[in-house]
Amino acid sequence: MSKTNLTRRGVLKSGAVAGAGVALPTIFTASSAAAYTNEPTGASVTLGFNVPQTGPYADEGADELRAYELAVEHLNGGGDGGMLNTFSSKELKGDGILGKKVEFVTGDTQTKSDAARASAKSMIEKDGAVMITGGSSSGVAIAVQGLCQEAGVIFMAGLTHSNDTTGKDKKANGFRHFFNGYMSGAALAPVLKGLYGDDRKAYHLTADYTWGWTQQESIAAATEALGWETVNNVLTPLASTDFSSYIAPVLNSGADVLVLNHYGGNMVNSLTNAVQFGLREAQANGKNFEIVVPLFSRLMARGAGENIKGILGSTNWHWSLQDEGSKAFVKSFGTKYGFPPSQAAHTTYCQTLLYADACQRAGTFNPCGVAEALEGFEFDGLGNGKTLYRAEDHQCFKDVLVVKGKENPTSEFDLLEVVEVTPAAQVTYDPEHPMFAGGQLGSCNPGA
Amino acid sequence: MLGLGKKDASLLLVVVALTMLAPFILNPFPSDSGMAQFNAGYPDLMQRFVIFGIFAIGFNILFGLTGYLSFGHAAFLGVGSYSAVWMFKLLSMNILPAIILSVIIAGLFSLLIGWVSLRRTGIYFSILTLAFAQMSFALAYSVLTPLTNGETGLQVTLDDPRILGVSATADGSIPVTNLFGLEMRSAYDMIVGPWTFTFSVGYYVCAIVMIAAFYLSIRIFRSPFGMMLRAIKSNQTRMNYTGLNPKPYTLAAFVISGMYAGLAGGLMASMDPLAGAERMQWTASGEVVLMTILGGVGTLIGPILGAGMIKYFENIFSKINDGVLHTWFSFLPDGIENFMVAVIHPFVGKGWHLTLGLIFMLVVTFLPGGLVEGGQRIAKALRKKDKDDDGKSPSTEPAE
Amino acid sequence: MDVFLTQILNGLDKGSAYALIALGLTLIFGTLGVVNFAHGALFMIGAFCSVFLQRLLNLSYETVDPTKTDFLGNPAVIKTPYVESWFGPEMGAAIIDWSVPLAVLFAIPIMIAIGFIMERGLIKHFYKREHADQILVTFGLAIVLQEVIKAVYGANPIQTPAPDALSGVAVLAEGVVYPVWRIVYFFFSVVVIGAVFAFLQFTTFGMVVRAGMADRETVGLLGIDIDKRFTLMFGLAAAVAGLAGVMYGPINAPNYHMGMDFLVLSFVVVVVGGMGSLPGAVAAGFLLGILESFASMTAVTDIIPGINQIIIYLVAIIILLVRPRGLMGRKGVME
Amino acid sequence: MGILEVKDVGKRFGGLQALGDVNLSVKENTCHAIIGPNGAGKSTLLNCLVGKLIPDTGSVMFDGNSVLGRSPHEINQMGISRVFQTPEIFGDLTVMENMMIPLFAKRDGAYRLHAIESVQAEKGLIQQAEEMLAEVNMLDKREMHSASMSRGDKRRLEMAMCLVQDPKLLLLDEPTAGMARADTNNTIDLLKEIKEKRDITIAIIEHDMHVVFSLADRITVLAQGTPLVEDTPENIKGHPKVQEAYLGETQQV
Repeated sequence: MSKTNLTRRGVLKSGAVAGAGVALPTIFTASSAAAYTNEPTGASVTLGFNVPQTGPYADEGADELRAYELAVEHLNGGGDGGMLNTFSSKELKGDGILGKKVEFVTGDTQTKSDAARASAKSMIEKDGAVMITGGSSSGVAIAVQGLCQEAGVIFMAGLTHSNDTTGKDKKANGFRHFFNGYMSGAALAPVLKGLYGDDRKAYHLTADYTWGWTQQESIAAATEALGWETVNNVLTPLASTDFSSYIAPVLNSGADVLVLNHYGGNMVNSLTNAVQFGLREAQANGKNFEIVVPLFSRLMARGAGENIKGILGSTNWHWSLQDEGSKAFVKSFGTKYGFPPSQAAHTTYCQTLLYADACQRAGTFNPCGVAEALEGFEFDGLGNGKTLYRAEDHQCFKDVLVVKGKENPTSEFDLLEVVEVTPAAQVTYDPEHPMFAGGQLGSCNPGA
Repeated sequence: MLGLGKKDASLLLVVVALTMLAPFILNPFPSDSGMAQFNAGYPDLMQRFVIFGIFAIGFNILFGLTGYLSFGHAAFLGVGSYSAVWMFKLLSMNILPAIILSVIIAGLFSLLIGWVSLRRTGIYFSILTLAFAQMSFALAYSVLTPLTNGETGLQVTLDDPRILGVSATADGSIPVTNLFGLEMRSAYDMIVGPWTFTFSVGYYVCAIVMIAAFYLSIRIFRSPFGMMLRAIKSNQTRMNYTGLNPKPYTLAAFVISGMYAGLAGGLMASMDPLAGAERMQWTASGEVVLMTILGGVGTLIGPILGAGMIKYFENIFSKINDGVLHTWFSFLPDGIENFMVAVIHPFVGKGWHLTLGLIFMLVVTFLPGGLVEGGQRIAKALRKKDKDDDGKSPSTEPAE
Repeated sequence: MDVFLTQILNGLDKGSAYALIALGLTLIFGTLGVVNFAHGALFMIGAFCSVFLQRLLNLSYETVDPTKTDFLGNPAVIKTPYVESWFGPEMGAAIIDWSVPLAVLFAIPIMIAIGFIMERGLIKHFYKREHADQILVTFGLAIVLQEVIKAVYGANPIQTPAPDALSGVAVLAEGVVYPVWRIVYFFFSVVVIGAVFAFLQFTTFGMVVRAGMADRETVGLLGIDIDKRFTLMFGLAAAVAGLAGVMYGPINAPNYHMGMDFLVLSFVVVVVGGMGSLPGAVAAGFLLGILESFASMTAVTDIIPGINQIIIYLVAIIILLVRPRGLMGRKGVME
Repeated sequence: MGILEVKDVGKRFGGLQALGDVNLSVKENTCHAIIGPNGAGKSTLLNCLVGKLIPDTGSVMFDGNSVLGRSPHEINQMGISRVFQTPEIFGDLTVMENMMIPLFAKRDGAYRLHAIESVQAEKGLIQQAEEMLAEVNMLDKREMHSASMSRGDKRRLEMAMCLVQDPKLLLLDEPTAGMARADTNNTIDLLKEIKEKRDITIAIIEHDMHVVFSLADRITVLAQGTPLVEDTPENIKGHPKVQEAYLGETQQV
C-alpha cells in the first residue's frame, strides 16, 4: 500500500501521459514516484500566497498580495527587477526559479487558524503549491506552519511577531523574516532610556492572548533591565472595542508611561482612547506622560490618525529607509501601485525572493534542500542591512527600526519617522533563551 | 430497507451514491482546463463538506424538529475538537478513541448548557445559548489557554506523551492520525485521460460516518421521538395536556444535536489535528444556522446541501483572483476581457463574502424552503414535462 | 472613589451606545416583529456617513509644487480642499473640523431613506415569514452592506475626529478627568432617547404605533393603515442607529465590521431588557455598560481572572434565569 | 364519593377573590356541567383541576389522589383529558400524527426516548387511531394537514385525541363556543354517543344552555367564585335563586 501525503500535482502531468487514452477507472496510479510533495515536473512552479482577504486585516493582506505579485513579476524577469538588483546573492536571473516559470495561487486566511489551514491545504492538495507564504497574525502563522511541516512543503511566514513562531512552536519547514516581541523590546529599551530616562513607572495594557502575553513579557523584561518599574499589567479582552474603562485608571495609578501591547483594531482603539483621555498631554511624577506602542505598522498608524504623533514604537521596515534595497523596492512598488509599500509588503516580498534564491542555490525545490540552503544563510541588500537566517530556529536577525509618529507629516504616507536603526547584534538572543525555549524544530519533512 | 420507508430508503441511497462518488462528481473539469478552478474534489474540501454536513444534520434535529434556535452550537464542535486533540496528545493518534471522547464530552457539555438554557423558550433560549458559547470562546481564547493553547489553537507536538503511541516517529516527525494504522491523509490518485480523481482515506472515513449520521437522523425523524419533537414545535400546550413532558424531549434533542456537533468536531480534529478557539465563536454558530436555513429547515437533506454550498463558496470562490479571471476571458479581445474581469472582480476572491450575502438574500426571498424547495420546483417542472411527454411521472420523490 | 466615578461615567458612555442601538432594534422587533440582523450594519453606515462627509469636505484640487518631492522623488502634488478655497482657509478648516456634528444633520435624511428602502424593498416581504427566514435575509443584507463599505473604504479604521473645541478633557473633580466628547455623547444619547419616547408618548402617530405594538390585528381592524406607519418606524429606527454611529466615530474610529461587533451585544441588551420593551432596552443598555466597566477594574479581575471577558454574557444568563422575560419583557413576544 | 372531589378551594389574584371555598363532587360515569355568568370563576376552577393554576387553599382529589402541585402532563397521566375553548391541536402535523401522539403518551408515559423505532411499525396504535377517527367520521381526512381544517373538524379532532387516551375524566371547556347551530348539534350528538358507549365521566363548562340541558346529569351553578347551587337539570331549571342570579336575565330556557 503506497500513499501520498497531501499531494497530487506531482504525478499529475507524468501520470496524465501514462493514463492518456485509458478511460477505464481500473487504472490506479499511486503517486509514490514523486521525491517530495508537489515536485514540479512541468515548465512552471506554483507558490501559494495565503493572506487575509476578508476580516479586519484585509488591508494588510491586500498589500501583501501586491508585494507577492510584484515579486513573481520580478522573478519571471518582468518589471525593473526591484530588489533582485540589490540582493547580495546573484543566483536569480529573472528566468523564474530553476528555469521554471513562477505561477501562484491565492487564498483567504480570514485571520482564523481553521480557515487559513483549509486555504493552505487546498493550495497544496488541489493546486500543487510547493511553498506557502503569508498571514498577518501569529496564531495563523503558527497553525499554517504546523500544517506545512506535516504536508512537507516550505512555509515562509508573513506578518507574525510572536516569540513563539520561532520559539516554542518553531518548525523545520518554517522560516520567519519578520522580527519578534523580544527584538522589539531589545530595540526599544535603549531608545526609551535615552528619551525618557531610567526612572520610569510603566503601566501595561495587554491583549489577552498568546501574542499579547509574549510581547508584554519581552517589553517588561527589557525595560525592567533599564531600571524601570512595571506598575501594573492589565489584560484586555480581544473583543474589546472601547478601552475607556482600562485607560481611565492609568492616570491615577502612579505610572508615567503607558505601554499598549495591542495590534490591529485593538491598537487603534486603545491608542485613540488613551489620547482622548488626555494621556499624551498629561503630567505624572513631575514628568511628561508617555505612551509606547511596541509594534507599529504604518497601515494601522493610518487608522489611528493624529493620535500617533510622538508615540514611540518599533517596526520591521519602513519605506523611508535610504539604503539601496529599500529604495529599489519602494521605487518598483510605488511605480506599479501608486503608493509606498507597508512593512507587510516588504517582508512578504523578501520571503518570496529568499525562497526562490534558496531553491536556486540548492538546485531543487525539495523542502529539505531548500531548508538547508536557508539555514545559516547570510545576505544583504533586502532593506534591513546584513541579515542572518539562523539555523537553530529559522529566525532572521537584522536591524530593527525604532520609529515615532511624525509630528508634521508631509503626505498621507509619511506617518512615521525612524528614530533609530538598532543594529542586529543588539537584538540577537540565544536560541535557548527562556522566552523561546520549549520547542523543537524537528527534522525537515519533504512529504513523500 | 433498514427499517426505512421506500422514499427514505431511496433518499439514503442517493446520499450514499453521492458521497461515495464525490471524488468524481466534484471534479468534473479536466485538471488543466481553466474551469479546474471550480473543481472541489480535493481531500480537504471533501472532508469539510461531509463534516459540516454532520454538524448541520445534528443541528437540524434540534432546530428543524423542535424549532429551538440555538446560537451556541459551535461551542460543542469546539469542545469536541479540543477533546480529540487532547486524546492525540495523551493517548495515541488513533482517531477512534478521540472521536468517542469528543462525542461524550460534547454530550456532557450540551447536557449542562441545554439543561440551563431550555428553561426558557424563543429568543430568550437563543440568547442563553449564545451567551454560553461566547463565554466559552472568550475563555478558551484567553484564560483557559493552558487547556486550549488560546489564539494559536491546540496542536500536537513532538514532546506529547502519547502513552499508547510514540511521541515522534523515527525520522523525527509528529505521527499522523490514523484508524488502526490506516493513515487519514493517505490518498490514491486515479488518472483518467485529462482528469485526476483523488481518493482520500480521510474523506471516506468521514463519508461513512456521515452516512451513518444521516441514516440515524432519518430514523430519528421517522421515530415517535421525532414526532414528539415536531409536536413540541407545533403546540407545547397540547403537548402538556396530552400527558407528555416536553422538557426531557427537548433536552434529549439538544444533547443529540450537541453530540453530532462533537462528532463533527472530533472528525475535524482527526483530519487535521488542530483545534482553534474561533471554532467556538458566535459566527461559527451562526454559520450552521445559515447552512440549515439555506438548505431547508426541517428537511432531511437540506442541511447537507446548505453546508456544501457555504463551504464551496468559502473555499472555491475565495481563491479566484484577477489572474485566474484573466485566463478565463483571455479568448476575448483585450478591452472586453478587462471589462469582464472588472465586472466579476468584486464578487470573487476577497469579495466572496459579498457573493455569499447576495446568495442568502436571493435564496430566502425566492425559495422560502431553501435549496430543497429549489430542487422540488425543478423536479416538479421536470415531472410536468415528463407527463406531457409520455404521461408517466417518475417514481422518485424529491428529498423531503 | 474617583475610580468608581470614572467607571460609572465609562459605563454610562458604553451604555449610551448599547441603549441607542438596542432601542432601534427593539422598536423593529416590537412594531414589525422582525428580527433584524442588519441593524448593526445601520449603525456602521451611520458612522460611515461622517466618513463620507469628511471625504466630501476634503475633496481637493491638486497643484504641483516643484520644490517638494513625493516618496518616489517626483514633484509633490499639493492638495487644497475646495471648501478652503471657497470659504477661505480658516472658515474652510473650521467646516472640516466640525464635520462630525455636521454629519449628524447629513445622516438623518440618509438613514431615514435607507430605512425606507430597506423596509419597502425587502423587509416587508418577510413580515409573515418565519424568524429563521428573517434572520437569513437580514444577515445576508448585513454582509452585503458591510462588504460594499469595505470595497469603498477599505478594512482598516478611518478616524473621524471630534471638533477641536470638543476633543479635550474636562476636569470634573479633583483627579477626575473625562473626555469632553464622551460627555457630549452621553447627553446626545439622552436627548435622542428622550425624543423617541416623547414621540411615541405624546403624538397620535406614536399612540397608534404603541397600540400596534400591543395588538397589531385590532389596530388593523380599526381601519388604520398601520403598515405605512411601520415603514416610518423603520426609518426612525434606522435614523437612531445611524445617529448613534455618527456620534460614535470620534470615540472609536469607524471600520466596516463595527456593526457586527455591536450586533451580538445589542441583541443581548434587547433580550435582557425584555423583548418589545423600550424602557427595558434602555435600562439594560446602561446596566450592562456599567457592569462591564466595573468588571474591567483590576480590583475585580484580580479576584476573578477573565471576568471582564464574560461579564455581559454572565449577567445576561443570570437575569434571564431569574426573570424569564428579561427586565421588562411582555408575555408572548417572541417566545 | 365522586371520582373528582373539590374541597374548599380558594384562589386569589391580587385583590380579586376569583374562587372562594368551592366544593364540588363529580360522580363517576356522569356528565357534570358547571355554569355561571362571565367572571364567575369557571375557567379558574378548571385551571385548578388540570394543574395550570395552584389553588391557595383547599384540596382537589381525583380518583383518591391529590392533583395539587402536579404539572398538567402528570395530571393527564392520571386520567384527565382536557378539550380547550379554541381547539389546541398540533397544527403542523397530519391528522393521523395528531392521533398517534396521545396514544404514545398513554402507552409510554410522559417521556420515553424512542428515537430509533419507526412510527409506521406501531401497527397496534395505528389501528386504535384509525378506529377512533372512524368513530368521529374523520378517517378520510387522516393524511390532512390539521391546521388547514375547518374549526369544527379541529374540534372533533381534539375530542378524538382526548378520547383515544380513554380518560377517566374528560374536561370540556365551552366545546361549542363560536360554533354554528348545526355544528353544535353535531357535537351534542357526538358527546351523547360517547357517553353511551364508554365508561367516562365528563365535566363540562358551557354557556350554551341548550348544550347543558341536552347532556348534563348534574349542574353546578357558580357565581362570584362560589357555588350557588348544585342539582339535577330539572331542578335547576326551576330554581328561583338561579333564575334570579343568572338564567332569568340572560337566557330563555
